[in-house]
Amino acid sequence: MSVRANVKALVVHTLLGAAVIYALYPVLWVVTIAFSRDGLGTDGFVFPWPRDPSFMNFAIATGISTGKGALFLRQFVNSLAVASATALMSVAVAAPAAYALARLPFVGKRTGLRALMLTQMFPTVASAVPLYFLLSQLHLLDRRAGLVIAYSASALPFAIFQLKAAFEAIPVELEEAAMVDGATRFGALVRVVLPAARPALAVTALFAFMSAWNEFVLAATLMSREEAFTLPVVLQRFVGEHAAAWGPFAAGSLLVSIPVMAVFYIAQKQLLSGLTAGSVKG
Amino acid sequence: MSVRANVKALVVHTLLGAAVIYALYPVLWVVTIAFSRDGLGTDGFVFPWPRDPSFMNFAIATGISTGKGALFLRQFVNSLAVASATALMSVAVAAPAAYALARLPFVGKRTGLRALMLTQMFPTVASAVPLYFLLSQLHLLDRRAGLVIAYSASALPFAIFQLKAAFEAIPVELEEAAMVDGATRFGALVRVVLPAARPALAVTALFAFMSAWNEFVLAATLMSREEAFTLPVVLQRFVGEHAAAWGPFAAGSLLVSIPVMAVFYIAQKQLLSGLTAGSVKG
Amino acid sequence: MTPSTRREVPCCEVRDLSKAFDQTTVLSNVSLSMKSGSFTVLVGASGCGKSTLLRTVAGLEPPTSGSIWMGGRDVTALSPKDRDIAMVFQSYALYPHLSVRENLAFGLRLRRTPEAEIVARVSEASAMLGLDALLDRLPRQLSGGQRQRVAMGRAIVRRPHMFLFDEPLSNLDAALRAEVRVEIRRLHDRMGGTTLYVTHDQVEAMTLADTLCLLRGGAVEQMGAPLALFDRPVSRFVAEFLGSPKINWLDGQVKHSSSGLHIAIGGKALKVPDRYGQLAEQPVLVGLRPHHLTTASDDVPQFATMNVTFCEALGFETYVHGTLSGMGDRTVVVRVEPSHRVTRGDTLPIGIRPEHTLLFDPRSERALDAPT
Amino acid sequence: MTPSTRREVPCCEVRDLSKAFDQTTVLSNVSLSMKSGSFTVLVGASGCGKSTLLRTVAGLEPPTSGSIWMGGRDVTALSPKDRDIAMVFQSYALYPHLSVRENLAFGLRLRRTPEAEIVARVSEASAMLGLDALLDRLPRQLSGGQRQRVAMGRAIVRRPHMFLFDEPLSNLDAALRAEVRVEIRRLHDRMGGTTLYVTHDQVEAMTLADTLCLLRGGAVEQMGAPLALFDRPVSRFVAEFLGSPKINWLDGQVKHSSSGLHIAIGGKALKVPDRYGQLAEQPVLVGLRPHHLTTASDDVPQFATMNVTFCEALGFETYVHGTLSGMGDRTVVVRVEPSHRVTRGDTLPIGIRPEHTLLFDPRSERALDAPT
Repeated sequence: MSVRANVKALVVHTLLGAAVIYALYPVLWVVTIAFSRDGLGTDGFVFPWPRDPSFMNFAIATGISTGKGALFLRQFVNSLAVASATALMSVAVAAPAAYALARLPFVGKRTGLRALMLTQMFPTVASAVPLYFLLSQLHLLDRRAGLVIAYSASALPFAIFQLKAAFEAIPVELEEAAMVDGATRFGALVRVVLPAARPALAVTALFAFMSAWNEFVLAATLMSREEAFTLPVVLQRFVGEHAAAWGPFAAGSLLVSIPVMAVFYIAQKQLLSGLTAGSVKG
Repeated sequence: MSVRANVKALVVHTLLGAAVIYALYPVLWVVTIAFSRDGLGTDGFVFPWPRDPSFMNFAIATGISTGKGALFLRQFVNSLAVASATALMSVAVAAPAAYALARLPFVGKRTGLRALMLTQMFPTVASAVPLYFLLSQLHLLDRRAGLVIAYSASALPFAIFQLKAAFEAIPVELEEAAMVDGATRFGALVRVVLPAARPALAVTALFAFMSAWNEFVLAATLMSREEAFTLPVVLQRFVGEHAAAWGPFAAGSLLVSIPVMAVFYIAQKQLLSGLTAGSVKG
Repeated sequence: MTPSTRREVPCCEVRDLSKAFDQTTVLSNVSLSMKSGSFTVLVGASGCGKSTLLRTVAGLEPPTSGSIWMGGRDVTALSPKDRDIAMVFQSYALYPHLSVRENLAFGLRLRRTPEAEIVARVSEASAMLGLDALLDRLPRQLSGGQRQRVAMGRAIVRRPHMFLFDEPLSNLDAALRAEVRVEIRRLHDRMGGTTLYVTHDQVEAMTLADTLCLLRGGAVEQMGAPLALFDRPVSRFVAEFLGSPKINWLDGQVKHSSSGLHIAIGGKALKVPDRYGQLAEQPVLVGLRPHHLTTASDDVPQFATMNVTFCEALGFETYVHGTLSGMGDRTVVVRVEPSHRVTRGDTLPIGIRPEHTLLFDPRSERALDAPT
Repeated sequence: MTPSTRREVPCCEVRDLSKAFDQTTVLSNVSLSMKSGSFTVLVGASGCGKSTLLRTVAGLEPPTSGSIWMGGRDVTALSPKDRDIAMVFQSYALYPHLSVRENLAFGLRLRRTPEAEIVARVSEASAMLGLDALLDRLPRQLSGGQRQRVAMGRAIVRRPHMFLFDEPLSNLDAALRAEVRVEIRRLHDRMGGTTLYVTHDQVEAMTLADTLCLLRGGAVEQMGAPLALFDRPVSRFVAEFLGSPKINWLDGQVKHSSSGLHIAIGGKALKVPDRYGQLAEQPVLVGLRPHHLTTASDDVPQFATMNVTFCEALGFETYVHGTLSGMGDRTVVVRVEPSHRVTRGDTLPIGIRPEHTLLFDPRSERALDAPT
C-alpha cells in the first residue's frame, strides 16, 4: 500500500515539477543575466547562476548610472497609469455588458457573443495600424489616454466572457432576495451581485492590468516620444538599437515584473478563489 | 409594463452594442483599408468604408503580384504548423498536470500553483532573450520546434489553470463509477474524464493556437531567415521596413485572421459551452 | 356605508391570474383570496405552477393577465420592494459577503431605518430564532439548518404584512424538517402576518395550512381546509395526491336492489355511504384509503380475501401489499397494526369501513358527490 | 473436514475495520458479515461513517486498519475493478458523454465481453427496467427517475456478486422514492446477489433490510433484523433513531411494592413489562412510542391526562403534541385515529399499553434489558 502511494506521489511531483520548470526556466535565465556583471555566460548553461553577482545592470537599466533616472521614473509612471486605467476601464465597461448577457434575455445575444469572440481572433499586430490612424485623428497619439483606449478595447471581450461566467455562477435568488428586501434591480446589482463577484472582478482587472503592463507591439507603434514610452518599449531599446545590452535588459525585465508580482502577492487569495470557479455559493 | 420593458431592452441593446462596437471598430478599419486601392482615406472616418474597392492589396500581401507566392505559402505553413503543435503540446503537458492538481492531494500544491501564476506575470519581451540563448544552445533558432517550445512554455500556466477548473467541475463519482466498472485510474481518466472535459480541452487548445498564431515579439526575435518567418512577422515587414504599405498590411491581417476564424466557426458550439463553466453535469 | 362593503378586506387577493412563458401556459385563471393572518399553502407536483404563482405574488414575475391586490390596492404593476412582503427562498439566498447580522439588517438599511431600531429588531429576531451565537459568521460558515433560520430571521426582522415561503424545508434532513415545520407555524401565530407557503410535501401542506390550495397544471384543482380535501376530494387527482400510502382503487358498478343502493365489486356488494344521494346505475371507480381497509374482525366483517405479495414493516405500522381475490389485479395496500406479522404468500381476510368509501366517475375522474 | 469449517463462507465480511482521515477517526473497529443473497442496510445520521464504510468495501477508500473479505478471499489490497462488485451512486454518476446504451455497456466493454453477449445483457437489463425507449438518449436528456434506473441498469448488467448502493433514492421525490424502493427489493430478490445499501432514511432501512446495521460515530450501535432493533433497541440512541414520530420520554423510578415491580411516574404506577427480570430500585428513563399511547378506553384504562398544545392532522392519522399533567414538562406525542378531532387547549385522557414500555438507564442511556 505505502509503496504504491509513494510511487504515485513520486510520479505526481515529477510531473508537476517538470511543468513548473518548463514554465519557469526562462525566468531563471533572466534572473541570472540580470545579476551577472558580464551579461551572459555559457558555463552555467543547464543550471543558470550568476558568475560574478552585481547590481550594476539595474543601475544602467534605471538610468541611475547615466543620469537619466527621471526619465525612467516617468516611463514607469506611464506604465503604471496606463495599466491601472486599462484595468478600471475594462471592468467598468465589461461588468454591465456581462451582466446584461448573463441575466437579461434579448434579441441578438448569440450574435453579440460571437462578434465578441471573433475580435479575440484578430492579431494585435493587425489592429496596430487602424488604431494608429484613429488615435491620430483623435489627437491621442503619444498620449496615455490613447493607449488606454486601445488596450481596453482589446481586453474587453475576454473581460466580458470572464465576468459573464462569474455572474451566471451567482444565484438569481440573491438578487431577487435583495429586491424583495427593498432594492431596485440596479441596487441589487451594486449591493449584492458585484460584492459577491468580487474575486472575479479582481481577476479580470488583474488580467487587464497585466496585459497592458506587458504589451509591446501597440505601445511601440503608438508612442514615439521617449517621455511617452511604457516600460516594455524602454526594455526593447536595450537590445534593439545598436549593441545588445543583455544585462541591463534582463535587469529591466525584472524591475518591470516587480509591480505585477506585488499586485499578485497582495491579491493571491482572491485570485486563487476567483480562478477556481463556482466559489460564490450562498 | 410594456413601456418599462421597452426602455430596458433599449438600454441593454445600447450598452451591449457600444461594447461590441468598441471592440469591433478597429477591425472595421482594417477591412476598409484592406479593400481600398489607395490604402487609407480619411473621408469615411467615422463609418469606415472602402472608397475604391479592390483586391489588389491581397495580391501584394500574398506575393502573387511580385512572384513570391511560394514564400508566402511556406510562411503560412510555418504559422499553421507552429500554432497547431503549440496547441497539442500545451494540452498534452497541461492535462496531466492539471489533473494532478485537481484530484490528488500532495505537498507543495499551493507553492506549485503560485509559481505557475507568477510566470504569467512575466512580460513576453523579457523572456525573449533567455529563450534566444537557450534555443541557440539547442540549435533550434530559425526552426519551428524552437518556437513551439517557447510558445507552449508561455501558454502552459493558463492552460493548467483552465483545465484544473474543468477537471474540478467533473464529479469524482464519475471516475469512481468507472473504476468500479472495471477501469484503472488511468483508464478512468482516458475513458471518462477527458471525454467529459472535451469542451474545456477544445477551448484550451484554441487559446494556445490563437496566441501562437498571433504572436509577434518572440517570432521576430527567434526567427531571422525569411523562410522561417511566421505570418505576424511577415505582416510587420509591410509597415516596418521602408515605406509603410498600409493596404497590403491590412489585407495580410485579414488573411492571417481567416484560419483562426474558421477554427472558431467550426468549434463555436464547443467553445461557447466550454466558456460557460459547469457544463459537465451527469 | 352598507354592511356588505364594510366586511374585512382580504390581505391578499389573486384575481384571474394567468401566466405564460413563450408559448407555454404555466398558470391559467387562478383566483385566490387570503384573509389577514391566515396561513395558505400552495401544494402540487413539480411543474404545477405553484412557485410561479408565489413569484408572481412577490412581484418577481409579471403576470400575463389578471391582477394581484394587497390590502385593497392593485399591486400588479408594483415592484417587489413596494409590496411590503418578505420571502424565504428554497436556496435561502443569503448574501454570501455579509455576516449574519448584516444579512438580517439588509432590508432595514435599504429602508433607512434608524440604527437603534435596526439593532433592536435584529436582536429581537436573533433571540427568537436562537441566532445570537452566529451573528458575526458568514453564511458559508453555517450549517443548512442555521442558514434556514437566518433566512427566516431576515423575513421576520422586516415585519411585513405578508410572508412568502418557497419550499423552505426541502434542503433539510427529515428530522430537522419536522422540527422547523412546527417552528414555522409557531412563528406565524406569533407574528400575526399573512403567510403564503409553497411545498410539494403533503405532510407540510396538511399540518401547516389553514387553507390548502392544490394546483394541477396551472389551475386550482381544489381549495379548502386540509381535512376537507383529504376527506372529500373533488377528483381522483386530489385523492391520490394526499395520503400515504396512496389511496387504493377498485372497479365497481352502482346497483339498485331491493335493499337499496350498493356497489358491486367482483360479486360482492359494498354499502354506498349515506352522503351519496341518488346515483345512476353506472361503473364507478371506488377509492379506499389504506387505513380504511382493515383485517376482518367482529367489528368489521370480511369483505374480501387478500393475497399478500409484499410486506413493509416500519415497526410502528405495517403496509401489506397484495391483490383482492376476484376483484381484478389492481395492487391494494392495507395498513395493519405492527403486531400483525404477515409475510408474502399469506392470505388475509379484509374488511372495509364502508362509510369512508369514495366514488368517482371512471371517465371524468371527478368525485360523484362533488358539485359539478 | 469438521462440520464447523464446512459452514457457508459469507459473501462479504468486514473485519475490525478502522478508518481515519488525518486525525479524524471515521470508523473504529467495525465488523460485519453478509450472507450470500442477503440485503444489509447501513443506516445512521450524516457523518456516522456509513458512506465511508461502503466506499471501503468498494475499494474506493483504503482502510487504516482491518480487512475486507469477499468469498473467502482477503480483498483489502485489491482495487475496485478486481472485487466483482457494482455500485449505484447517490448522484448516479452516469457518463455524460455516453448514451444510455453505452453507459450500460461500459463495464462489459472494459472486461472485453463479446459483442453479442453485451447486446443480450444490455437488452435484458433494459427490458427489466423499462429503459428500451431511452437507450439512445444522453444522460442529460433524462429525468431524475430515469437516471436512477439507468444507474441501476449499469449495475445489473454486470451481474456482480455484490451490489453496493449509496443513498440511491435521496435525489428522487417522495412518490417516486416509494415506488423505486419496492423495485430495488424486487430486483435484489430476482438477481440473487448480495446487497449492501446505505441510507439515512428509516423507512428505506426498515422495509428493505434483512439485516439492519445502525452506525453511530463510526461504530456499530446495533445490528439485527429491522423489527428487532425497533422493538428491542439496545440504547436510547437506537430507540430515538427509529420510529416516526419519535419515541416519547418520561422520567420514572423503579419501585418494589407488595404487588410486585412497577415504575412510579408522577405519582402513578406503571406496570413493568414481563421481560424485564430483576431491576434495582433506581431512576429510569421510560420510552413510550406514540402508537403505544392511546386515548383511554374500556380496553386501555386512563393513566394520565394530556394538555394538548398542538395538533397535526395528516388525514390518515393525527399527531397530538402536549404534556402529561404532573409528569414533568417533556413534550409527548400521541398518535390518534383521524376521526378524533382534537385542538389546542383540549385535555385528553391517555392510556398506556404497558407491555411495550422500554426502560433505559438515565446515565448510560443503555437499555435495561440489553446484554451488557
